[in-house]
Amino acid sequence: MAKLMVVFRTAPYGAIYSFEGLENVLIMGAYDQDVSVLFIDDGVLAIKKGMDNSGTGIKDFSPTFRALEAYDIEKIFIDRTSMESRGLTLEDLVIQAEVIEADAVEKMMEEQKNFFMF
Amino acid sequence: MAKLMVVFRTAPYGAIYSFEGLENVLIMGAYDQDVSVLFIDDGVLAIKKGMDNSGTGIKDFSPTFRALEAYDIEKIFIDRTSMESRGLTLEDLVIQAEVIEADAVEKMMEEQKNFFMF
Amino acid sequence: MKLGLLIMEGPYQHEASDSAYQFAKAALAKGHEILRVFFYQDGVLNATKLMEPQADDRHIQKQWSALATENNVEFIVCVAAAKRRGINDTVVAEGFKIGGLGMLTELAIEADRLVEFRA
Amino acid sequence: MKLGLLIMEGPYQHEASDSAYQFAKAALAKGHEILRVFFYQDGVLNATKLMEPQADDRHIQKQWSALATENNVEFIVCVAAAKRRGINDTVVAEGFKIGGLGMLTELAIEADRLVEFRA
Amino acid sequence: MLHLINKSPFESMALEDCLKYASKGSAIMLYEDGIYAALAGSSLEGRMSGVASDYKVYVLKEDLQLRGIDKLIAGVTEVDYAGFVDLVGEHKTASW
Amino acid sequence: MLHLINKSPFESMALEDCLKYASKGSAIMLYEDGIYAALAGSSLEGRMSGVASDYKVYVLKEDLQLRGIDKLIAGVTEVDYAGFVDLVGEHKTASW
Repeated sequence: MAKLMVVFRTAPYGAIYSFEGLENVLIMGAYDQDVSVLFIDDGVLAIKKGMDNSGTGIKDFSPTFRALEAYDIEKIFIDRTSMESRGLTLEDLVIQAEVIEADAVEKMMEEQKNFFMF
Repeated sequence: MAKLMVVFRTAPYGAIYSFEGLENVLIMGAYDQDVSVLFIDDGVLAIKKGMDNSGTGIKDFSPTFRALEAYDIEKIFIDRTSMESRGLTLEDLVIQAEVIEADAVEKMMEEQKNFFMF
Repeated sequence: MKLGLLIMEGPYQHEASDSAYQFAKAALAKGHEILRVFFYQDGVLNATKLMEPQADDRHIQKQWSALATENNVEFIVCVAAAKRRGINDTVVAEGFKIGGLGMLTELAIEADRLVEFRA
Repeated sequence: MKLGLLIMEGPYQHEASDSAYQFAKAALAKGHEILRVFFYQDGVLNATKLMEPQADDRHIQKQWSALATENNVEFIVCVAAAKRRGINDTVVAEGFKIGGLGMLTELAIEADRLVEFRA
Repeated sequence: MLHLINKSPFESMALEDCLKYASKGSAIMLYEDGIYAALAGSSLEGRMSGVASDYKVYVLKEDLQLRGIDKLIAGVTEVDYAGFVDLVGEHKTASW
Repeated sequence: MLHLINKSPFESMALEDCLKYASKGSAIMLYEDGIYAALAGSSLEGRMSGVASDYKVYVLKEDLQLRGIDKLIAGVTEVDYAGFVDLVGEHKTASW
């Protein structure tokens, strides 16, 4: 079982990185590997509650994030400073995430066999 | 004769904005309008001397900037702070440009019938 | 007012094309005239009829094509930008026409406002 | 080492695809193995054979196709990303194959290093 | 002048670049990822409150909703696409 | 760890974001528009000199040449694509 990680670091919708990154996470869930997901920088905005696409027709991927658990993706981490500097708390998020400090991020990357950044 | 302007504000090569922006300037030169060109922010890097594409094969568009005069594009401006904060002087540039101050930029935009930002 | 729109990014990758579409709809609803929508840079990728998004997502090319034909708005895809990105007459969808970059200058001369949608 | 490359941007618009190509050439010259090049997001646009850049510019698709066939490297274009951007079997060039996103996970499992080229 | 900002202020200098040139009283329209500049409670709130008092700052409602952002700093005005079109009618526009 | 930075430091926060997480001594590879972080005489020179003493900073020769940049701040190491490949062989890589 390989340790693999997906890092979300860009804001949602303005660019497709987080949406297609999420599609990648779902597929990884089917491979029975040790998968982690990490939200840093603007990536924390991708799991904000209350998204409503009725004004734009752009696909809302919040429900898919909520489905991560069903895909056995349970190691979900969020960087504290990224979250706090954007005025968010854990209660603002559509999924449960474990808060980590900035100095744990690089270590977590080092531990993986490989990782992706979206 | 309409006043039209092309503003270059992104670094060259990393993205194609400045290259295709330059193609647009050349075409505008054929329409006998009052055309200005303005370099601000990272756009000033697009007219740096000494570009050499031998290591990458990416098309070097320096010679095309040098040809602007031949297309009757003679109103060329550069923002002083953008140039200085990138350690550049007028001697570092492949074309002659008139230095303007930051507070002239918006005024220059307002004077145009329309303008482009690349 | 007489509007010109300039679309500089491809579909799905960036929101620019969605924003431009919503803006165009709102402008038409208010009775403004759109003289031309010009697709430049990666914007030319909006014109391909080979696009097949997932069923639950918007179809960006079809949205644009419907807007062009229903409102009789001219859509020009820059030939030079299109060629280097693999867009030609064999894939261009209804409502879009390939044209020269000069049509962007002409738009800037004629439009009261030129609005640029980019990343 | 066994390398995997992930290309996330289209040709010409961003330097990412050029950088990946130069990196791939340098890696092969040093005797490293490239297990797979995976084209995702706008990276799928590198695969179209309809690309026709100006004569004095590099032809990004042909460069890639030559690298794939001469070195027998597998190039996979993500089917989901490709469909929404108008890339399908009718336009995919020599050396590229359309494949599932699972092949990216497999690459991450097998490669010693996965290098991502993006904007 | 109407300055259009569509990039996250946490990631891009586009807004700060624009402010170097924009004269006080000019209009700034935040849309796409640019709307995050109007987020209440962020580390940029102090800076952005100053901006909102020096400039007319608008933020696009549809892009706020899409991103689930409902708490805005004081002094910014929400507009929808119809309002965006009106603003363009009133000003020349620069896309940063 | 090798951190890959390909965005201009005058326009993007990518390098500063990366530095929030990178431990001192980690390697940073500047390429594409990222090479401008190594530009001597710029307003970022002071900041970048500090970075170059805390981290191993590499800059891609081919991208420097392409952009006509030849004056670099002290403490950064020029490498070509072959050197870039070697660095990837020595470290896991993160693309910012």
